[in-house]
Amino acid sequence: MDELKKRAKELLETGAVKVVIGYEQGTGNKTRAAFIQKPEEVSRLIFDSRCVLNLAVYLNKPEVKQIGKPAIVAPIPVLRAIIQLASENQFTDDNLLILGITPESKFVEFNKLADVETYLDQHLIEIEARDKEILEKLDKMSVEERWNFWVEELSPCFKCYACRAACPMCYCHRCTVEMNQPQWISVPSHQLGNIEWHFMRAMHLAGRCVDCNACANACPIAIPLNLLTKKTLEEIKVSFGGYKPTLTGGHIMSTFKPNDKENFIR
Amino acid sequence: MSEFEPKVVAFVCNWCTYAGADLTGTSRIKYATNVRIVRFPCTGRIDYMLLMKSFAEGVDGIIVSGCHPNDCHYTSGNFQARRRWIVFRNLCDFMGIDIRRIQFSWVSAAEGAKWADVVNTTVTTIRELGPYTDYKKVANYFEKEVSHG
Amino acid sequence: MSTDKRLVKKTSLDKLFDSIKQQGKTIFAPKLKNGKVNYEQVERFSDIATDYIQTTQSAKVVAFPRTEKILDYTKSKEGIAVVEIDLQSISEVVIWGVRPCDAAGFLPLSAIFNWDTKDIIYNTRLEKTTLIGFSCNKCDESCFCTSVAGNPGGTEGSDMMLTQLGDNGDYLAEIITEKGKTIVDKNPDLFETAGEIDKQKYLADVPVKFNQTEIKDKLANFFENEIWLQQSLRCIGCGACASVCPTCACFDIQDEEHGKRGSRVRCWDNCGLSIFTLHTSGHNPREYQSQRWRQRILHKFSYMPERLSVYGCSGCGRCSRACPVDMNIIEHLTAIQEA
Amino acid sequence: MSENIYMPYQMRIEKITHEAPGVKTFRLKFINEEDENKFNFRAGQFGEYSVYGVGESTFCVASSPTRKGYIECTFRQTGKVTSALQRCEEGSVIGFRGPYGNVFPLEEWKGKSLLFIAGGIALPPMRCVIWNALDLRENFKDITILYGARTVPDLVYKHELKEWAERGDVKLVTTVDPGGETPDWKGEIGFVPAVLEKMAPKSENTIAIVCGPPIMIKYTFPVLDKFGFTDETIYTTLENRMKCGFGKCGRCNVGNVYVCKDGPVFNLKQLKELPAEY
Repeated sequence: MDELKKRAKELLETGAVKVVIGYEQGTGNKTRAAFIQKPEEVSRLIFDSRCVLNLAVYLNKPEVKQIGKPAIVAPIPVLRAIIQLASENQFTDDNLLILGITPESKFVEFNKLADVETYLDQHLIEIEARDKEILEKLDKMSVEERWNFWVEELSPCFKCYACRAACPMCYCHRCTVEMNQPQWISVPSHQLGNIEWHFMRAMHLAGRCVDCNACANACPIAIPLNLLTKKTLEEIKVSFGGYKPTLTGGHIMSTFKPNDKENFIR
Repeated sequence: MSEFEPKVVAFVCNWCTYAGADLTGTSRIKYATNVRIVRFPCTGRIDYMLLMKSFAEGVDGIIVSGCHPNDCHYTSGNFQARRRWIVFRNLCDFMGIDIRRIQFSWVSAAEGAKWADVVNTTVTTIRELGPYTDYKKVANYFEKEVSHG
Repeated sequence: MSTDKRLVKKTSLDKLFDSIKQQGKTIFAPKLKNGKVNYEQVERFSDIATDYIQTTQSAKVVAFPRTEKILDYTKSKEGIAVVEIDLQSISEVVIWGVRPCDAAGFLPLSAIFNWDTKDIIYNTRLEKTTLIGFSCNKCDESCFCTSVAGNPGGTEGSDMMLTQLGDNGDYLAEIITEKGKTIVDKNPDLFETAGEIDKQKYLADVPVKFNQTEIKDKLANFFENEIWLQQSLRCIGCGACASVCPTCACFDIQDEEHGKRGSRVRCWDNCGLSIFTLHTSGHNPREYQSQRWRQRILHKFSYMPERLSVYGCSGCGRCSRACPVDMNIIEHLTAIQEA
Repeated sequence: MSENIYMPYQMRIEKITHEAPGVKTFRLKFINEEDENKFNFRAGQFGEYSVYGVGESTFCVASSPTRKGYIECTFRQTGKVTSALQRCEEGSVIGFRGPYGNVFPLEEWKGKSLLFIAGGIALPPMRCVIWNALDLRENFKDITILYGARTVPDLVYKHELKEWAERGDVKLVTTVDPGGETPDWKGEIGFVPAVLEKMAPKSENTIAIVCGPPIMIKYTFPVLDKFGFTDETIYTTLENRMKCGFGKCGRCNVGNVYVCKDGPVFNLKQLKELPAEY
């Protein structure tokens, strides 16, 4: 951590960046995002297992952009999000500095986005065993049981859109739910609209989701909605060889192979 | 009670399946009348939300059909669509949406007989499955008093 | 009426629950699900959660549901038949286990729905609701009812308030309203006479964190201040805080159509979402999150006390707990007071 | 009327007038006679117009309260509801709730001259006041109307503009943005503030009522100021996103003011006291 703080301080002192986006101690036992703009404030930076918020979500926030060039403290999920966002032309090497953090909590600085991409080759997305178990359990259910499971889980959703707001990939200025001609997703929260919203969210994230769990962590009523994106990740692995954020490879869902395999089209 | 007549909607591409369905008609091949055809420029244009909305509006089954691989009028629309369908279908199944009610097919402009067969088998399947009550129950939220959570 | 005080044996609590249930009332009570406690329709006394500080969502749903019908319509060749919602059909509800802050939240809510025109839908729902409060014998770092004129044993808003007299102790029942009295009248054996009891010593100690009057005075001239941007930099602009808030009343009106029939519904909305104030022209008076955050604070702590003579906050701390990015309201209000 | 404040009156579209591209005027009649008898409004107020199955939309009543038996509204197709309204035909039934909001203080303006300055689709809220004043013509001194639009086809109420131009007791100046004129255009060419400056309006005993797009308003106020109009004599009507119309839904809240309750009519003095969030 000292290395990270030292580097952050340097960057701010030399004016190489205007803000360091990192984690700090929050209230109670919480951690939260810190926007360090003065070198003397780098001591606020922390990193530990509680720091699960995906900071990449702030890179597209207008107020943060207005501060100037940022450096971002980036554990693996943040690194993945950065590469995915960069591949979607959200930023380039010139307007972002990356202060990486390894799974062993070691500081590693990246000079180029391409280096991050190479680094991530050693850290491919793996669905955690605990989640795999839940997915398997759901797979074993009958269609009706699964339907009832999701109706029950999604019905309480009151559409605060915290899942969307916490997701670094949900950066659209106007989300489909806010489009009303036609109104694809009902504005009020009710069973049908909730199912449609979460279904659509998962579809829009298919092939882009970096499995950071920010959505599920953000949900105030603890809906396990990350299971949906995890399922798409699994399917992408089975059908298209798996997802990994890449700067050049094209997106899973906007590319194709003429010999993509399926067994359901007549 | 009167016998259940499935309501089926077909989303088809303009260049192959729609022409194929036309051929079915001009060839005087008889097929189930339960299907309502909606024509699209290309299968790539068939948004999965249209399928979701169809169930919400009360259909019991859906057919999605377009040009065979390599035959797309726009070169690759059907390839793009196929990728989406693979993920869509899997996610549907995971969420408990009955994928036996969604039939995907490739029907070319020359396959009038195949179109009739696709429709007939789909309608038969849906007839066996019965009305899609699980989805309708959720979609008919407005019948209930909407409140308390 | 002066508050009638009774004693309910700990062992009689389930009988009281069953008796209310048998009267055909729907009971909402705190229930544990997915690791979170929320008000849910409860059938059995044993399903009620006991070990929790506060439910995730507030009790406002009974009077101001997240989605509720205003009218129904049917289209036909003859035209459109419009039927307004039948207020008679609203069922009688008891909320069991309301915290004092939650009950107090109905005051600002009622003020909003009645300050000018009277919202009969809200009023009817509230009339048909009986609030059985439970005072707090513990609190957490997000609680601040004492800073907004409340207290962990506050009876305002509740129809009956139960205070447990020590761990495993019996309950002091304060009968506050006619609705509360009805419950006693229906179950006379369960409510014993109580001697002089000082409930104060059984209540949680909630420290005062700030002075709301001082904050209100300060906010009168605080619109242009850099603190809004500073505080809201980490706000991601979701509506979690407003959705769980017992006093947030902003809503949307939408039509939901299904074939030839449909309903016009009123549903929750959130001032934190950018689309809230977006004009069709594309102009947005509150374009930035800092402006929306400012609106949230000003509305609750400046505009409402000025216009409705009631603060828009009951100190439950739900917003701080629900916030995915730790926008802690105590921290921010204290900072404003000190600014 | 029902106690349910969200219940709309059922209105039949009696007449549809095409005003400009995407702009229509509806003349609405109450289906229920009882509603009509109870209904009352004053110049400046607005309502919620609804298409069943689509939703509600907020705009002003464009007809004058002096014309009884119907109300009129003019709207431009922009969003979901206005698009649905555009598709309505004569005879269709729509919903209307209202009237809401405050009014132009025409009583206070007795004996004064009125200067109306409007841009584009903002003439409708003013048309209500204009007709109201014209129907009570003896109450006011000079009445001047300056109306500008981007192009000639964009001018709304073309028939009424003609009528006003022909009336001896109204001075009408119309203008279109440079490039928006047609070969036979006889009015002014130029932006509203510039034309206003050329007109050199007298501020003595005169009320200016300004309504238009934000950019027009922004440049019009200084011109009025230059000619001696005080903040108390300049009126405008605000538009904010609204849903309920009675100060509950929270959308139109600007400072401690609810535009739907305390507005939409404000004079410049009141406007300057508001934070710039409209």
